[in-house]
Amino acid sequence: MKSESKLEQILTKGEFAVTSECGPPRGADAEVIRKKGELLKGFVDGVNVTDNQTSVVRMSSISSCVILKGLGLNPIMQMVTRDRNRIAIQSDILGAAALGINNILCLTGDHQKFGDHASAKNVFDMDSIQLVQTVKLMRDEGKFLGGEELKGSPKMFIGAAENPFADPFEIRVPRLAKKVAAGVDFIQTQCIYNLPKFEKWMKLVRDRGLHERVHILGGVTPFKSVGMANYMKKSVPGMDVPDELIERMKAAPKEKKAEEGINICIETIQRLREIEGIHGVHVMAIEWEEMVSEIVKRAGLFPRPHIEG
Amino acid sequence: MNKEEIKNPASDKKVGAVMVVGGGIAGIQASLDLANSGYYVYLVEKSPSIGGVMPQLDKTFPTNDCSMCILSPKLVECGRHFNIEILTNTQVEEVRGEAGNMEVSLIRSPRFVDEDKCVGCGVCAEKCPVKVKDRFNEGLGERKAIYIEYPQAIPLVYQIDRDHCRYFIKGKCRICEKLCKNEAVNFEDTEKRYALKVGSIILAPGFELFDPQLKGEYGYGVYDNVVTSKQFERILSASGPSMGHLERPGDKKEPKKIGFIQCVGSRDLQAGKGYCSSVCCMYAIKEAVVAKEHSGEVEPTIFFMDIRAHGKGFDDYYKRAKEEYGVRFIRCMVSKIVEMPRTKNLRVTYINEEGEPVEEEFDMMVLSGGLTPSEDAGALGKRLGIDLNQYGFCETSQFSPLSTSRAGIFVSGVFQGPKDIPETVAQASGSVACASGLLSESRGSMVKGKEYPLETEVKDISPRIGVFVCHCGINIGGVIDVPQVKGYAESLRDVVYAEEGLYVCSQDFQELMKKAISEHNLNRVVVASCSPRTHEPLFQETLRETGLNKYLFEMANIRDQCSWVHMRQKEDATEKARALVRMAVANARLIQPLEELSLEIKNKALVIGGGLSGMTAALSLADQGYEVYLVEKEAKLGGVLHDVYYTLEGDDVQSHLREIIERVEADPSIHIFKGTMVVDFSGYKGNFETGLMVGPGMFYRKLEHGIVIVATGGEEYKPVGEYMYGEDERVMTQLELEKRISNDTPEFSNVYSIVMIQCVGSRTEERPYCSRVCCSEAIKNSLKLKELNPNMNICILYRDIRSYGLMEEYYTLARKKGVKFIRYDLNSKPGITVKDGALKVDIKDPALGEDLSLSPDLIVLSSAIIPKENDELATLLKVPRTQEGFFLEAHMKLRPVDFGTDGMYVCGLAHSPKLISECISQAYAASARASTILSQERIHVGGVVATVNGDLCAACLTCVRVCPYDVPVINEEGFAEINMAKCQGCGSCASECPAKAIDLQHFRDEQILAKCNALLEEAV
Amino acid sequence: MRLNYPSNVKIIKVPCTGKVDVIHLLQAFERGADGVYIAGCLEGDCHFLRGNLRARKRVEYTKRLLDEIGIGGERLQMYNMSAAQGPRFAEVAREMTERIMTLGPNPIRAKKGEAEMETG
Amino acid sequence: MIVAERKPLEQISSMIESNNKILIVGCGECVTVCSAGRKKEVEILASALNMVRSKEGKPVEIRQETLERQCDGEYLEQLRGFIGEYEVVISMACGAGVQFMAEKYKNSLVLPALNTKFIGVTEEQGVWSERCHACGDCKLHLTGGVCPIARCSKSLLNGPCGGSANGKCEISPDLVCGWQLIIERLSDLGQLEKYEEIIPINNWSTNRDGGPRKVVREDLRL
Repeated sequence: MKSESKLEQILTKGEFAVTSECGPPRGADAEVIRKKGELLKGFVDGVNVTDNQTSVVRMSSISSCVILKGLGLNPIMQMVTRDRNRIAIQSDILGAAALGINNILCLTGDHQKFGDHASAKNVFDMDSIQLVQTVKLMRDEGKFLGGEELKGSPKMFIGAAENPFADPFEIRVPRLAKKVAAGVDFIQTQCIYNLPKFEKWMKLVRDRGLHERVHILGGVTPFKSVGMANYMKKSVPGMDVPDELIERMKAAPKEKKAEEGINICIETIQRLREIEGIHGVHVMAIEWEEMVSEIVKRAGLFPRPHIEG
Repeated sequence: MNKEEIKNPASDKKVGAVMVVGGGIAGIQASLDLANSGYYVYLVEKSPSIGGVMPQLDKTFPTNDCSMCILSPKLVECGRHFNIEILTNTQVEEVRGEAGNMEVSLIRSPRFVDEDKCVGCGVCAEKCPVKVKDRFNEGLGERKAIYIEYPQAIPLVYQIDRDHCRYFIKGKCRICEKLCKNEAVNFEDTEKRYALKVGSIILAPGFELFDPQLKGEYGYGVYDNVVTSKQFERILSASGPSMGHLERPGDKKEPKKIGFIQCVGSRDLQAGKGYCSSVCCMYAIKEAVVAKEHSGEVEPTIFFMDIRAHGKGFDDYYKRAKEEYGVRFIRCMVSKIVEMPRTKNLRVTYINEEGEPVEEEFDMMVLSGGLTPSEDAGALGKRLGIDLNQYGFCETSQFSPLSTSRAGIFVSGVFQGPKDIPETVAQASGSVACASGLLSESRGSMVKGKEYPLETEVKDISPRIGVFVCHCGINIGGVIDVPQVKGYAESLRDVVYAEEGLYVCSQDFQELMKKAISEHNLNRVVVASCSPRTHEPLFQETLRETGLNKYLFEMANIRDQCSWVHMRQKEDATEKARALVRMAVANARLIQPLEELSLEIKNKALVIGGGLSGMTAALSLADQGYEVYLVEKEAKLGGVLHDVYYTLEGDDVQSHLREIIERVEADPSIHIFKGTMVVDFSGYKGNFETGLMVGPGMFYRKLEHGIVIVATGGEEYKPVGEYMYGEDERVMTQLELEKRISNDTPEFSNVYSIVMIQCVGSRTEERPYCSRVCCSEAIKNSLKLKELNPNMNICILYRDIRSYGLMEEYYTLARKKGVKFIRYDLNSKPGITVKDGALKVDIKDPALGEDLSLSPDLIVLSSAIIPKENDELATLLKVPRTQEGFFLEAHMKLRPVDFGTDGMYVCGLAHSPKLISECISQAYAASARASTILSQERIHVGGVVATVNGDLCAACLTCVRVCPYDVPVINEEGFAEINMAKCQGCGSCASECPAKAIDLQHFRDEQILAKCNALLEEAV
Repeated sequence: MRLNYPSNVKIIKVPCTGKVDVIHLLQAFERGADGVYIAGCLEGDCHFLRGNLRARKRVEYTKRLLDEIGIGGERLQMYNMSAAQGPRFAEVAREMTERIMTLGPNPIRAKKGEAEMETG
Repeated sequence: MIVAERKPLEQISSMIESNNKILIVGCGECVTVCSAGRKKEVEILASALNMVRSKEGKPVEIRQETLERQCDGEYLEQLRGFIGEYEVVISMACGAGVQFMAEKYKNSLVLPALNTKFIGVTEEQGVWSERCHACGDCKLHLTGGVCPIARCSKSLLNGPCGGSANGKCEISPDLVCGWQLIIERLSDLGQLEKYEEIIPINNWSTNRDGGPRKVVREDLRL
């Protein structure tokens, strides 16, 4: 084992993993994060905790992770390179590890232009791939970027995100290869709606044998409404929503729209399970955490395997 | 000039003068081209002023340019040209002699106003008590009995209408005579007869609109609100009787529903007009669009048979009219119009496309009258002994479209056949090349030059300004206190002399001015009078005669911009006149003499493209006495014409082609480069340099030449993938069919049925233009096949049959011989299948609404004409192309064969699809236009051009990017350089230069600001 | 056509409106002009191809600058008309004059007038 | 070139609110090319300030000068004779010129009239765009000649990020994704394999992060 992560153990055992996501509150109230944590507890193997997502200031990812850890969940700390230089990043990694956080998801982060502090200075001292390298360097070689040895290396399970649907398509697999080369342990993908396109990507991934060097968790997000489906299609960059899904949402009776969204999500999970190289799902029920348990149950992924430790 | 005097040059030599008969756009263009290439011109016009029909038009299609605006500069240039003598109110009576040496008898009817004395001030007309219906406004407006036809008329001389003048009718009045301070009115004027010697004659007598009263069913002349298209032009025109307000003549109400009836006096055998007038579809569409622009409320409807939008950019215009302007098009014949007695609206009865009779009410109806040769022109033709066709158009042949049956007499414009303005202009220039080819030995023998004294050096001498203020009879003096303005002028700094005059432009005042200039050592002259547009050249001439640089002159327009427009505010007007004079003086102080550089010209021509157009241009240039380099990409001359065997009219094309090639190859002045590519290009008019890779050895050769003609041609589009072309050998193009007909006639004895499909690759999304010749091509081949086998079943599937002009007769003939014409829509194209080895064509007939199925033996595709590969050449030459890849001329209407860059011309299929005769006309036109440069020994460049102060220049490239003509370059020393020969003087670079390193001469910043300051001197 | 228009309009001739520079317009206002307008050919009809389009852009820029200065961009206008549109010319002259009448005098001139009265 | 644009007039006029004698100095170098600071712009600014002040009834005296360059002392010397007569100097140069003038004339108040924007190119007449960040360690040989630092909104050395869509950057649909350009270039050059090389974490010390920078060519010094 590279880390002390429960997620790593599940994946290593060959179990189909389930992760979910949890956004920290815009305030100092720990209760909010606790409530979200309770909804997920027992249904997932790891919970991503976002890091000032969309550049809107929120409670720090580290402290939210610690709160969830306290509830017995297995938090995955997201870290973006937008707000910290290499000094702060390494320092926070050490701190997080010391607090028992053993998963990290390395991200670049949205540009601050979208957030509530558009006039801020960004940092981007490094990018997500270099962040993967940095964590790996600290964990496996026990060194800082500056070359000095560190004492007590952070045993982090290193993750990164990947969007198989973004442009240009020809670099989607090479980009994954770069992340693998950088030392990533697991990948969570962007929401998958266009399964044929995703399967095409996975085939290319398998052709290069990358699926054997990294655990890929397919991302899913249930539609709450037709409006949300349309929004995802038109307004979210890099999202590929086929028209037939929108039609399906439209066709559902008014009171059953949400249910249809869940149905689509579950069907997607079933299809993903059959794809060679997919080792789990990442269920992003945005501000709809209460549905995660139902999705997991109906997808036949409950109960979650028990891991000692 | 004494017109009675007969010019009598040495009689053994050809006469270096040409007579142009007809002062419309064709006559004007021909005169200018002739005079600018070394011939003296007599421009004979039967009416009181030149201009023809164009001044009456509002806008022109397809660019919607204002007709008067584009014509006016040509009118003015004609009017002031040294070597054009305009003979108005004059008709040709008889021509004696041979080509090269002709004597023309003329009759001039009296004007009753002395052309040399009248200054066009208009006081006479202002006070004339008689109002007359105005011909210029097509009877919709009024003028006086003493009048000019329109404000921009050339010559700007009034004329008394003898039939309406009170004096002539009642024996007293003569108010005009009393008012004319210049004593120009002459009631004793009489008809005069005299003769002139010329080498050649160009006929351009123009046309008349078909008289719609001959079509009684439309009620023209009976119902107030049925007007002719020309009347409608006047109604739309800002200078028209309603000042551009759209109103119907009956009750001045703004019409909402306006109907246009096409083919009134065209395509009408009953009316004796078996031809198509070629322009009515487009002018009706234009009028509909312009009406719509006047008022969004207008709902125009055009009743038509076929929309003939066969010119460059026309189909696009038609499409926009339909789609953007919502013009309604109904394919039908209108059977009658009835006026509603109360509303004066018009009830129109027609049979709609479904075959049902419909009645619809309109506020106004416009009759799109056809073009017919004028009666006068017919009579003229007879007097001159030239052949006319049955309609009275001048007879010409396909391969010499500009020659009449009498040697030395050439023809252009509608008199040769119905056509639009650009074709007319091209023919006018073309006929000049013909005349010039005949007379080249006498070029320059009769033109007038002028010697001027050496220019006085004024550069470092402080300004001594003379101001001359004009009363213009009472035009200015009646409103403005001229003596006071003169006194004020005297008080201004640097003004050393001021004088006033009744007519400052009069000949005696010019003498007075010259005297004042020399006596007072004036080195800047300000004239406060009328418009520089008409009068600046006159005063500049006076300055030159005294040895002053012509730029040391400034005008204050205190008439058009002051007394005329502030007539009722006399004090204000005087105050403004003072300000205008103050501004002019402020500018005069800063004016600098401008040098014009004289550059030698390379009197050789480069023609790119050795097809019919290129060869014709080369031959014409050689005939005119110039050496020609003819460059052809292929190994043989002839281009696409090798694939054409006969014309609609029956000419043997291949024998003509062989003859032309032989002539070109035998001509010692033509240097032919076959298998040759143009690889580099530089220079400017008069001095170009072109690099060639000459085949077959591909060695490099550099040519120096003064002009370039681009005639790179076009070809038939091979519609691979459409209608099974390339998949089944029974599907072929028209040219392929023509080849088979010509090479293997027996083959067609077994062919019983042929379907032809029009608009293959034309008028589509990809190629939105009409290829112009395919309709006549299909008709031509149908008739040929019918000759071979009268029982052959031929069916032509078409969208609009565009057998424009005289070709309409062959369309009629084809139908008579049983060729079937079936229409289809773009959205239900014919479908082709092969069933059991047999071809099958399925089509929906929109007229009958039925599905038809045809089983022809052959399918012939009337495929588009596309330009030959030319993008590299376009880039090298820096000349623009249309979206479709045809070369784009400088101006669609009046400069059809010129590129925007001086000294570069285009002709033939490279310009747009066209017929053989049209290619030939254009080729001649390009040759004539080229001759206006090649005939000069030197060109003068400079004057109002931009100049760069290299010390200030930052080489920032702003000017390079801003210049619309790509003139500025950064030179080796690292600053911008503007070639005087290329600069057009717009000043865009000067106003954009961040370093203020560029000045536009004569409009330098300093000058504009000085004027501005002088204007506002009393403000702050 | 001799159509009457207000005499306060005075014309400075340029070969093409493309020659009109921002500084020409600014200095006119600096010297006290109450309004300035540019009469160019109809769009698409520029004899020099694009001069009137450039002029329009410069006028727009200068209008913004005049707003910034506090003189008011509405005192500056670009009009397009053809040589055959005499009535339009007169109409524009009237329209512009009326506009300026409503706006009142150029504030610079007004201020200077005041100052002169005070000192004089 | 260095691309700059004029500050809003109000900002400039408020800087000189209490001054009556003003010298405006244009610069003939980069800011000429981006139409921000040579003679034409000096004239426009002078005229505009004149009007602003006349309108307020506080006329101002303005002298206009334009130097070849304001980033060279010798050219700045040309102001020596008269600069002292003016209460303030408005420099229409980039930030370097403004500062250098202030350095040379310790007793003059030198004010900036321009906002210095970036090092860029002229895309077309009237349009300038950024190309270089002056990071001090050029990487263009790795990225097909397109700079990831200047052209990627996040200066990612191993982009693109997940935010780009249809080849456009997440921050604006009008902005081309820098990494899209890099990939296209590499692909056109047949070097797409270069994309898979991870560019290591950057040494930013050559950038401004290393403190104010200086280039010294000893061979050229005396």
